[in-house]
Amino acid sequence: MLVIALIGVLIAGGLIAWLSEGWNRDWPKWVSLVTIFLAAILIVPMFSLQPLVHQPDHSEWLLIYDYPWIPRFGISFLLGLDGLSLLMVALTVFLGLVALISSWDEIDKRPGFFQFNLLWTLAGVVGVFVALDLFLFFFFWEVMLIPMYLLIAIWGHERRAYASMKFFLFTQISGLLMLVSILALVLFAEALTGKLSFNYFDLVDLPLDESLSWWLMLGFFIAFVVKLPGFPFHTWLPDAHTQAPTAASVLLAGILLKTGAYGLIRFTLPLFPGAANDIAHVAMLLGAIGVVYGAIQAFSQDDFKRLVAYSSVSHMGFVLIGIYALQEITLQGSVMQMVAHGISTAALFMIAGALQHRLHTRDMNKMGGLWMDMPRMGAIALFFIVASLGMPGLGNFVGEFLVLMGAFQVDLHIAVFAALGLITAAVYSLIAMQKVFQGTPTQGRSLADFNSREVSTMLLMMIGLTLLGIHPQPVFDMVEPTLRGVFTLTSPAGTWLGVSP
Amino acid sequence: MTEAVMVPMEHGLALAAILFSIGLIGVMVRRNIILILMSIEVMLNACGLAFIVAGARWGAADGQIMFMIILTIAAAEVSVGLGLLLQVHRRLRTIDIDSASRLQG
Amino acid sequence: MTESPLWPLVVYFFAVIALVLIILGLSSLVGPRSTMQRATIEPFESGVVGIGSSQIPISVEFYLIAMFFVIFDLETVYIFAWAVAFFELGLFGYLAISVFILILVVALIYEWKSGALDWGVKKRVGLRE
Amino acid sequence: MSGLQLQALLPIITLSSLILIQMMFIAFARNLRLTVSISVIALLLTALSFFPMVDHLPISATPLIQLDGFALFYSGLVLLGALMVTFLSYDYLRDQGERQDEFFMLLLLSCLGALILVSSNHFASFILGLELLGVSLYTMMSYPTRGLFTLEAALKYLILSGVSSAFILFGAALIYAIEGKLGFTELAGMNHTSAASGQFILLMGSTMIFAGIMFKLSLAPFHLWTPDVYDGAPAPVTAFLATVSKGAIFALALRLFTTTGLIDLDPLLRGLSFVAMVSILAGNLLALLQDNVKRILAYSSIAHMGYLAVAFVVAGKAGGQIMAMEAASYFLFAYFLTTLLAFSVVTIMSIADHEVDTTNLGDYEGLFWRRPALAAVFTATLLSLAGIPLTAGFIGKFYIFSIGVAAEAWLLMAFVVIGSGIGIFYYLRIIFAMTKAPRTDVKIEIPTASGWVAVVLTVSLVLFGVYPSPIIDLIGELMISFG
Repeated sequence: MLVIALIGVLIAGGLIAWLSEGWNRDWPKWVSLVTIFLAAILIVPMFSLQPLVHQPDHSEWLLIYDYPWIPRFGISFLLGLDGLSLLMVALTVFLGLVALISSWDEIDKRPGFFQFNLLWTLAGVVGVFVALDLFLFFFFWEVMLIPMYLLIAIWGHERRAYASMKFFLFTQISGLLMLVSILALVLFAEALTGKLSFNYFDLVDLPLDESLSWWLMLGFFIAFVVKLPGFPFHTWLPDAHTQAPTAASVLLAGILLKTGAYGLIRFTLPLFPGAANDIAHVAMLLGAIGVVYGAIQAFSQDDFKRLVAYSSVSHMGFVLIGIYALQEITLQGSVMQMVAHGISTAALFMIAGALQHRLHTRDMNKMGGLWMDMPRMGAIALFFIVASLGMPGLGNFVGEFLVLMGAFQVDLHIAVFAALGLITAAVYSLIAMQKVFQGTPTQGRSLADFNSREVSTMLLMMIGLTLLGIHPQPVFDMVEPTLRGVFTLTSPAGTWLGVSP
Repeated sequence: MTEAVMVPMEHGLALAAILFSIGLIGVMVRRNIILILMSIEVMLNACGLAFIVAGARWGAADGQIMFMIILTIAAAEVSVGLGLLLQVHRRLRTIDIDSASRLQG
Repeated sequence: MTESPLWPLVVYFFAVIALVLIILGLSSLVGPRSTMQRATIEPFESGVVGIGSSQIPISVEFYLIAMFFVIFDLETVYIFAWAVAFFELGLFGYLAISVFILILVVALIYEWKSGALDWGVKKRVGLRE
Repeated sequence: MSGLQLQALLPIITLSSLILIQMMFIAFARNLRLTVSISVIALLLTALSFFPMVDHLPISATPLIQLDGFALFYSGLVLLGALMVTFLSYDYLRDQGERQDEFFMLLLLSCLGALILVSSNHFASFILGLELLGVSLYTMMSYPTRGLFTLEAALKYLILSGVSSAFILFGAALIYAIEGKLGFTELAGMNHTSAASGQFILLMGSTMIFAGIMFKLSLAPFHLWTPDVYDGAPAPVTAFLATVSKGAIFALALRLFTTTGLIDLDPLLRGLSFVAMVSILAGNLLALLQDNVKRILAYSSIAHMGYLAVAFVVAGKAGGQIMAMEAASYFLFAYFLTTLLAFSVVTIMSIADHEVDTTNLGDYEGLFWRRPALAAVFTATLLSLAGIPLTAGFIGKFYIFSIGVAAEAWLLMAFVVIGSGIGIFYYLRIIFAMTKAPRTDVKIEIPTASGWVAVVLTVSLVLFGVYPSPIIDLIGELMISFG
């Protein structure tokens, strides 16, 4: 019941927060704080769960719930938790906390409705990470969009209409493509097995006709790559991130992007292993282009948030490469990259939000010398910037390193090309640091430095990143069974070694 | 009666079709609402004629019954139409359909 | 009998449409474009200038009476049809027609009460000033 | 005439006798509350009068009426729609001056027409139901004294529906000329007549009927009247037109084309899929240009009829029939809930205004801050129209997708996807307008009846969006006893 309780807590908390606005405008944020803490408490016992060895057909899973939902279509309320999902869910709740803290004083209009949307986005994302029935997955996939759309559309910055519309259209239309492929897959599966079912376990690795499975795979692939965002489909991301309020940017960058990568690992590869191998090179190429393109774009930005947005296009490119290099270490690397990037980018967006909150601008040319005014923020910003440019000893480095290492064995050119991204990353990150915090401070400017609340959140994230950097093994062990399953499906010839740097 | 003196059904239907098209064209080109209502009447009666012709072919009463139904329908349509027309006339002092069309599509 | 050739129907149908279209098209093409002058819209009374409008406003009641006439003579149509087949239909037919008449009577009472029948005085439902 | 058949006619008898009673009450004791309560009682009694016959379906009472699960389901929808519209129009007309009672009588009359329509199995009852529905509908449109637009809408609709009825009648006459039958079931499997001439006339006849029905359903080449009529007619009447009238006609069309096997005429089927694509595209694209909520809803209804037509096409394909009917029924159910809800919001917004309904996008700006609950309801409606999860509209869209994919009608599916994509755009425009800063802070009064209608509809919208199984099972059971 843990997972269902988790989703339930988030949904209920959202409703309560909305209602509580009626009594007092300060209650909603406290309500959602309590909700997120409850969620965190619910997650703790999950880490102690043992695999369901007594269920041979899904032995690598920690939890499986299956309730009938729409029997007419063989749709069931099927939730499953394994290492990967658990990691992602934990990340989600943690970043939910970060988002809440980052928007603590920022939201003045309709705080209740804001918290409602925040918590429901979390609920939707958690649902995406644990849903194993394809219909249910699609359901959550769409559900998480609406509150996010509202967050951007109502509390966003000056061009929020355009940004939110673009975000919604991209994700919706790709989602509809995925729906069509889901249905086609299910119906062809029915033709094969004579059983109409949206159940993940009934659909994995079916002997489908080559071209057919190629097309179906494409539907999933596009939906997920749009979300990731992969190179040609990334255009929604800079606008959405830039216009969104801080909390929404944190959630977008931190976890919504990860749903795309998660979908690729959880669904696209296992459902269509053959087709996945066919598209692998294209995907890796897209990833590499994304890395370099994102880096170059970030390099040419004046808007701090926009810079961070493009940098995450670049970093998610590594994830795409890692997934489609289809090596054990690259898969591990991309998972690590997902987590690390989630934390570091969230932190950077939080800083960007703090800057905008204090300076009412995101233009880096109008900043400069802020270190003098806000030494704490400066130091923290430096930490996260070097983290995101892949400083050894921090999580991002481990991820990118593993991805590149594996990619070298698969396709040298692409790997080298992607490696260029690292250099550019260093350039733009340091330039940003220089523009914002170094330089001569403008006189007669008194800015509040990070207060203890923000500092403590930041410290949490810094510790997390450092741990991931120096001792990543627990994470590897956690997701190892899942990835092994994927690996054995996609490259039956290959042998699984496991990662121990 | 014998085949020889019977009008073949197609001719009757053709006549009905002609009437129908005349009515249709009337509806399309006329501007005066009363005339439009009359054209609709023509169309409906063309249907009635077609039914009677067909009924005559089958020697069944259905045709005539349908004709009576059509008469009723036409009466209802036209009386409601006249009622609306009176309203329009009261408000606009005209029964030209263009001047009665201010909604932009 | 159905086997009599089909083409007359087709030809008629399309001929009609074609004909009408041609007539309309030609008349709009070659028809005289009368330049608008003051006298253009006046009816030609062999030189005499017409006085007043040709449309004398007819009292609304006439329309109403016309509608009532249409409706009630349809009633007679049905009754007639029933009367012709009186013996075949028997009791059931009798009941049916009496229900039919009953409905119309109710309608008549309604019209009476709501003042559709009284002449001149405008306290009617359907027509508001 | 056996007792069972009489039982089958019971709903119609009940409703018509209650209409007469109501007429007498209006004539002698004119009182709006009384009239409305009689209407409500009439609708409820009619709904009750269906229950005795549930066990012995299908019943064919006289060649005209065929009562089966299909008819039962759509009668239920019709009654639901009529009930909701009754409440809405009560709030809408209450302070519109004297003598509004007849409106409710007309509403019952057109509801009667719809009931006849959904269970009709013969061209005679088809035409009668259609006209009863139509004539009272455009009288209803012109009834409230609100500006001129209502009158124009009524006139336009009268003329166009007159023409389309003429088309249907002529088509019926042609078919009768070839087949010598007017009952749908006797016509079954007719298009195997020997003579080529017969074939031709038959095709022409069915095409004319088809065209007439397209007119009434406002499918794409024949949709031009829709926005004007939707915009001009008073909001509750528009709701009635959009749901009850269209639903009943759709039900009849489905029965007609499937039982008579007209659907198997290949040209017709091709025309149908063409119509579906054009309506989806045209409806969605034209809606983008509008700044008027009612018009946006009108165009979106055109698009939705296009989605329904997809179900039609699939029904024509071999094997898909029952599934397609199920899909169409659920989709229509969701469409009923959503459209009624949308127009109840419009009604609530418009009550204060006496000249024309408040339908400009500008009037809805800042609704989120002025009336959060109302705005939330409207958002749910729009999301349901856009087919987003948590709403019944999503399940309906899902049904359409699944039958389309099952029939491997990829081209149609492409159109549906594109259409839905475009659709999201203008639905979100409205939502976004509601999130803007309010222009005025005039308090919007929410009258009781309409408020409750909105609450009930919203709850069911979400409930059947999250847990649709009950309705799906119900439809499944009812569709078994089709024909």
